[in-house]
Amino acid sequence: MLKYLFYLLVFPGFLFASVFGLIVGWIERKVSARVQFRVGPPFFQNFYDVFKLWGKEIILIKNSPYFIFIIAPIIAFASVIMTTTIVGMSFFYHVGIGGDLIFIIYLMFIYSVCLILGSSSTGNVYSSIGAGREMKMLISDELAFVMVILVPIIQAGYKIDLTQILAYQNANGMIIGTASGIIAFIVGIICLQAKMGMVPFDIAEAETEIVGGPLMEYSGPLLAFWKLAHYMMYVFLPMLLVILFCGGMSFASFGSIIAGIGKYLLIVVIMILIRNTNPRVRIDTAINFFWKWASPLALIAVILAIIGV
Amino acid sequence: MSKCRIPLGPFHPLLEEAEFFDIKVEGEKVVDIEMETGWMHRGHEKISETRSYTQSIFLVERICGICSTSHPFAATHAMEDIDNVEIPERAQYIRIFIGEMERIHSHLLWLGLAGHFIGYDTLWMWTWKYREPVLQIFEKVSGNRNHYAMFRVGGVSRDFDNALIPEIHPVLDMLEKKMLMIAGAAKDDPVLRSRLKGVGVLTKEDAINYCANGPTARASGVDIDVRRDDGLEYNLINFDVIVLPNGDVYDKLVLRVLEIIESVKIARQCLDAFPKIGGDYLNKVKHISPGEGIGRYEAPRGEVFHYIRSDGSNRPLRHKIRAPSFSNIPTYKASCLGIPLADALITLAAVDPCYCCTERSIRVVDKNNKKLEHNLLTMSREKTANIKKAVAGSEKTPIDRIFED
Amino acid sequence: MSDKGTEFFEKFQDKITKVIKKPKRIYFNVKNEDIWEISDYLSNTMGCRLSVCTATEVYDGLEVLYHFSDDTTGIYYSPRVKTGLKNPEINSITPLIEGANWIEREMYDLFGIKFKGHPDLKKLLTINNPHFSEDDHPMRFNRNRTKEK
Amino acid sequence: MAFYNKIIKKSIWVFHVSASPCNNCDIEILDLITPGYDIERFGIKLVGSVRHADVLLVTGIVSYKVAPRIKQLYEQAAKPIFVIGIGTCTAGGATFKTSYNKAGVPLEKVIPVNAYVTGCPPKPEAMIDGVLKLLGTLK
Repeated sequence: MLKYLFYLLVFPGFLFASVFGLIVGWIERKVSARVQFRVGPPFFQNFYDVFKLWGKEIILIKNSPYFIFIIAPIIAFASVIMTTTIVGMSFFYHVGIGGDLIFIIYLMFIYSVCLILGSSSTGNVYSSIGAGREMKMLISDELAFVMVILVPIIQAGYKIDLTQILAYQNANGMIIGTASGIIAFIVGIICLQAKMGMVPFDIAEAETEIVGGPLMEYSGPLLAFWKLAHYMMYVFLPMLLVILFCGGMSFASFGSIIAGIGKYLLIVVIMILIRNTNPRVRIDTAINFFWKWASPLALIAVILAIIGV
Repeated sequence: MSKCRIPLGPFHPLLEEAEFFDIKVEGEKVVDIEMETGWMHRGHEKISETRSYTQSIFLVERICGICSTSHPFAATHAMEDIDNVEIPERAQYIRIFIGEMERIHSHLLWLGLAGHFIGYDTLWMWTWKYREPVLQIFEKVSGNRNHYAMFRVGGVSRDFDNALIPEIHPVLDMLEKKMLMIAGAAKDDPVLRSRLKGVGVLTKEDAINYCANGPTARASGVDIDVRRDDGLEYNLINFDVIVLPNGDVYDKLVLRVLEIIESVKIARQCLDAFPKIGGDYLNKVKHISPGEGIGRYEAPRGEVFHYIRSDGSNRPLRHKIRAPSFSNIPTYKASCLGIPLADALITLAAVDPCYCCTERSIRVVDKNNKKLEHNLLTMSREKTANIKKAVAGSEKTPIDRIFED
Repeated sequence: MSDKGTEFFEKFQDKITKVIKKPKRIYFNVKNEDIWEISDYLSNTMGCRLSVCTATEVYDGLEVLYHFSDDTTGIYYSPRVKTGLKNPEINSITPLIEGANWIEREMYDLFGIKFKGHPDLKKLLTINNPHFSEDDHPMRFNRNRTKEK
Repeated sequence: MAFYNKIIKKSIWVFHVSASPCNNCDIEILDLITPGYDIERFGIKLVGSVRHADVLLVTGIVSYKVAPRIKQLYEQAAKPIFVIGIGTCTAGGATFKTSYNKAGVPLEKVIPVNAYVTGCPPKPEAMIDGVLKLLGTLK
């Protein structure tokens, strides 16, 4: 029991994910800055930002259901911690709980639902448009993402546990090496971009169009929750891809640890580069893209996986 | 689907200036759009009641910080038009050089902001990086990064230092190379194309009917360019007017990139001419005779129009200013309806609106109001009397004695 | 002057008075009831672009100067219309040229010139401004400063 | 509180309010975040929503129409909030000081102000200096 509490609160969970998430957030800002010929923020910048938000005022809106407004970021934050714990457990300790992939899909769903609930509770026009766009994004990328996850499940012999997928990869080589694996991995990276709300799919939070969208009315500690949750997604989403397609990380030797971290960082940097070399797409283009290109591509990967290529 | 009203502004990150658009949408589709102006209205009328011709050039410079050469350019044209003042050749080249460098910096600014609006921050940062050397050239030539204060009636206020020419050439080469790169990137990038191509089309008929001008009209296939049509200084220079047919945001972007390249060529011609042409840079004009004058100039955003009526005193009687955005902004009605919200915003931005210009000063002076002068005169007399009383309560100063006599 | 310009002045010679000619600027006076016809000819037949209109308050009334720019030759045709100080009223050309919409609204705002036939005549620059009342036209000499402190 | 002040100095989110300026200060503010000056080095970031802001940068003479909105913006911002007037316009009106449509010259007439950075326009270096000097007064 104590062990699981440790998992949840300290190592792959809350403490580690916050600190590591903020560091990855710094990497994101730094790499973006370097791409744009800038120096970029200092190392502790995200820590300062989040800490500062804790000292600011929370502004609640009169005549709005502000219980939802307050509770939404907290639930979202909790669900993100849980997801990170589960993914981190299989990433670092190779222990899992039964059927954790299904659990992860639903927890990530909760995050989006909280974002929609919290922003639409304010009654602000921009927030409501942001909520609407977030919902449309959810509809468009969810199918592709689930099918991407199906590929390793099928290849590992219809196992929905992360640990079993890892064990399969240890025995038979990485899934990314197969034809279905590489297709699913590429679609998976695009889905990650959408899940993270990064350019080109930051349609829901488009700052120059709808002023930060869902987060517009949040201030102070509640905003800090959203920011932290957002940075934590940097931790577990690439990790999940590493586990599903690239064989995870093993502590067998020093070299394998470096390889594991390298795989993780590579995916992060690919995401950041995609972010920095594309403009934001329109919501209809995004839906078109996911339903006409990404989902069929993922479906092909699933079919290939079933025939065993 | 129910209608929803989106107030865009007055403080919105898309608009650097305060402006208010009332957009009505169904879902994401724009069905109606209404603009409310007046947030930036400063009204130079009262200010300029005390401004002379030379001072009003500096005043019109502060109509807008981005095109701060275009307004003085047109205003001096208007003043020179009254008396047909001859401008020294060197001054003409300096004027063209300053005007073209400003066009480069303004177009680069728009390119960057357009990138920012569609979430392409890398494009923003890159173009603004290329813009920085241009501002440094301005600092070297005129002493300030913006608001150059170079214009006078009959010439320019300071000479161009020929020693700067070797420093400027590399910047121009760099700009030309990078602009070709951006034009190529815009052609190749599928996401950028999908975002801009066919968006917010302004047809040629609409452009003519709304009296649009500048890049907005040229991107819709209307072949107007004041630099070529009005002549004056630009008769010295060879350049092409770029006209594109489609009228969408993509064409406006490409047009501005091509215009930068054209401006680089014009600036090079000026630089080549500077060592050959010496002589005076200012033909001093002491008096402007009664009459009317119209001056215009092709600002980065379109035609700047100045009308000055003089009654022979040192102040204009009426000074009418029309900035390009004033004609270009109303075209949003023709190009924005029926398109998605995300597109509407970039379409609004695509005319490169300058609200400060739109709500500019209107009239500079009233000279018929004799009463005001009378008041001022009595007021100043009273003031002097009061000062006299206060200062020289007991003793009389030497000045007082003069007054007594 | 181009052939088109000569033709124009021949056609309207009895409606035009006080022509001031400069190489590229032509000013002339027209009557209020003729401005529609002349604008129509200038913009539709000659293909001129309405640049802007200038309203000025002079000692005996208000005058509006229309600036039509012929972009092929660079010549400005400027018809001048005069109206009285009290209840100034001029025929609107907005139904003819869409671009005149804001121009006329601006002149109404700053000078109080009413444009007959304008589809949506309201203030442009001082609209909804708490400092300016509806009949306060800031460019007029005798400003109606009802809201000034 | 001292510790918190130390942190807030390193993370300043700026909201840019343009209240009838001539645009020049505004583009110079934007210039600050671009490669030439890159104020992200100091942790200064431009945000889109006033709820997230720590510092309001106000430019221009505040016209009668904008003044109520500026007041509203100031009230909407999450405290603590600082206000910096950029450009001579906010401090003395500059060339517009005799305008008939100015409500906020100096800006204190509309909202409380912490610092002014004067100049027409102030150089980007001067703006950075102004912001950092204001933060230096925090104990």
